Amino acid sequence: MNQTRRQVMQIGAGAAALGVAASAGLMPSIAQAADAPGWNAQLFEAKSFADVAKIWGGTPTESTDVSIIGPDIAENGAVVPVGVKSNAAGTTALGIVVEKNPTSLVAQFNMTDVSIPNVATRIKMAQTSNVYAVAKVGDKLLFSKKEIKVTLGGCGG
Amino acid sequence: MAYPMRMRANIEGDAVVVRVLMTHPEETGLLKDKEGKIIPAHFIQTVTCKNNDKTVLTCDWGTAISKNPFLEFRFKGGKSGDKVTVSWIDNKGDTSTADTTVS
Amino acid sequence: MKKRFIGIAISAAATTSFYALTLGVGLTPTVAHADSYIDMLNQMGGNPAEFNVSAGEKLFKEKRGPNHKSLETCDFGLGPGVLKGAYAQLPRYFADTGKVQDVESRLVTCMETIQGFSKEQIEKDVLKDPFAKNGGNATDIVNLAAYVAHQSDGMPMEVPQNTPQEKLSFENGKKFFWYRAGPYNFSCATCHAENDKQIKISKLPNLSTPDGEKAWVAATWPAYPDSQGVVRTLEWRMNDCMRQQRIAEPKYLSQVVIDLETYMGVMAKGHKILTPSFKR
Amino acid sequence: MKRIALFSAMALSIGLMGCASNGGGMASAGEDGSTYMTKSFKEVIATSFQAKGSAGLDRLVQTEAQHECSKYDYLGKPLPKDIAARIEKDHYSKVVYPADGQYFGDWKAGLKIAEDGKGMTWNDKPGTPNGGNCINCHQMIPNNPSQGNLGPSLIGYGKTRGNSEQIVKYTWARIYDSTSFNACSQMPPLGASHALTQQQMKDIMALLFDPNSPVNK
Repeated sequence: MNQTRRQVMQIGAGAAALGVAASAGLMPSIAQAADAPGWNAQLFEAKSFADVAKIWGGTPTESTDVSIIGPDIAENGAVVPVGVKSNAAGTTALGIVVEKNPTSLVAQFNMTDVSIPNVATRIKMAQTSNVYAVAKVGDKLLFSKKEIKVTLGGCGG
Repeated sequence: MAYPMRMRANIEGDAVVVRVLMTHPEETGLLKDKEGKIIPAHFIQTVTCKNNDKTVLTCDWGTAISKNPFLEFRFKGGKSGDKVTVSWIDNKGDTSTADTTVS
Repeated sequence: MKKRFIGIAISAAATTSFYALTLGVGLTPTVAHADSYIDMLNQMGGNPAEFNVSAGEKLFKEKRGPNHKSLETCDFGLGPGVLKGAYAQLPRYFADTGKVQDVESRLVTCMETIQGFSKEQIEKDVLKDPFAKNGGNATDIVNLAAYVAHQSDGMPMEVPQNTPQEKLSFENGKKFFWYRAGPYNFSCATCHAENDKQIKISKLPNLSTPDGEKAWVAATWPAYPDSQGVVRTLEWRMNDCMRQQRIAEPKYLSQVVIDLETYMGVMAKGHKILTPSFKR
Repeated sequence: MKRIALFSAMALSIGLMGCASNGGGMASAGEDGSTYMTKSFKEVIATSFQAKGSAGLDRLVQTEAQHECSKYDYLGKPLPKDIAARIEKDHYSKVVYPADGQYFGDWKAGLKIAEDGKGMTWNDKPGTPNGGNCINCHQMIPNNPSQGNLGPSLIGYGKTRGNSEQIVKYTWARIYDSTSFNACSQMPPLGASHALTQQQMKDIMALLFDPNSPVNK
């Protein structure tokens, strides 16, 4: 990306994000450079599932239509395989939320009319935590959760 | 800085399954280096996935995606020979794009 | 790199996926250990070390050194230029050097004989600092090894025991496996001689017998250990085990490491190679 | 300790003779007639290593116990009772008990030591305190999934054994040098090797015996 576009973005989305972060009294540590267009810094600064849900604008309801897979125990919190899936018709987005990470939202996947709401990735976990798979379905937020224990393996030496 | 990607797109049933491996340091901005200096945050923020010219999925990512990110996603309506393109933008404005043919 | 982007199991059936495998098999371990974590990563695929395989291939085919030649004519035991299946039979005895050699040792031989690098140059560029820092970029020799090893991916391990030298290498490897030393009294066997053992949460392979639990681990290297953040070879694994054994450092490509690799390779006989794989 | 002979055929032809009764270091080990310390194996050890950090080449030199245990493990045979008894007696006689007769420190400090797996490797800084490595191999703390099982579980150690002088001194000696009770023990001799200081050992003793320690909860 060339410098011009970078600068444009800096005074666009980036600056807006900085304002939000500053007004919330947060260190704008991840919003100081040029944020990518459409990237919602406020969402990624949220410190709990409840705060993330508030920004998404819905009350989370546990649902068997949404599923999450991941290991019961991760030997390394830096690399944890996680898959999330929704069987609910009209799912417009999927989210992965780690309650006890410094910031809770890990990823949001925005569906189109041809997307299948079924994605997998590798995430970082700071400590043992509930991990939420969240599906936006209309104005509803459906979720399921799984506790993934993070514990260091090996000799520790 | 070069950020190579590896991708595969396969038809599985009525879906195209795409698996993408990216290279990126995915620094959280919370870690310190050996000298005790904060390593600045450096991470992918948005990912756009297209089949031919149609967007099939977009992603917004925070700092908790693992180093060298992996993404598996699926979409309907793809066919053998279609071109799947994945591109990302990180918080420093760096980008990378890769494509593959559905098989 | 040719085929496997995703793990072992997935490539077997086109309709299977990360989900089908993991949800289908069920992921509730009865014993508290973390094997399912590694299994899931391997099933999911997308190993970052695939980039190292690509980097290794590029280096392998590049004309380098005073002779301006690639390594494409290097003989890994199955004839010059034959890579498929060669790693499955390493370490092995090479008549031209009169030594049992592992993949990295053989790469060094070819860098000398084919590419014309001097011993001094190799000492400086390869042997002095073969292991990348945690989270760093892998060295050339490790990228090359990852590439050569990957050409045997999916094939069974068949480390040969045909020559007296190969048999001696196995026997001395076995001896060292049981060799207690250092202030902590540790041998390899302290941790790796019984089934169902773990250090903290990590399952330990039993390498005292071919029937031991996970005695086939040699077939899973080179690998990408999450705790390392960079691709590693079996040479590195031996080095880091000896560090934790609290003994002195084995030199890179030293006899003791090659003998242990021979021993472990024989323990893994017949086991399908998965490289690069994930590790803790 | 259960060990399985790898290829029993290989071990069969080996003629065993008496062993050097003192020292038992590398230099003399090959002359004992066993096929363990052969010339070629000794050469492998002599040529393969380099000193690094605090880990010098002397760390490859075996004690008598190390040599005998390695050899019999390799042969897939139990260590003869007389050799075992001699080694155990010798090691037991060298156990150093606390001069002040005080065996217990702070269990909270002990817990940190028990969880710490560092120490005495070539990249540990000499002079920094070593860890005890305890939970690498022993279950000690209820409901912590990340504890090893190479050694026996120590959960409820003090609660089930009481704190008689006999059990306290035995436990101290076990930590100091486990070889005193089992010639081929797998447990590092944490006192004899100077991995742990007396104070650190006392802290671990408190962790094992204190009724308020998580071990006994």
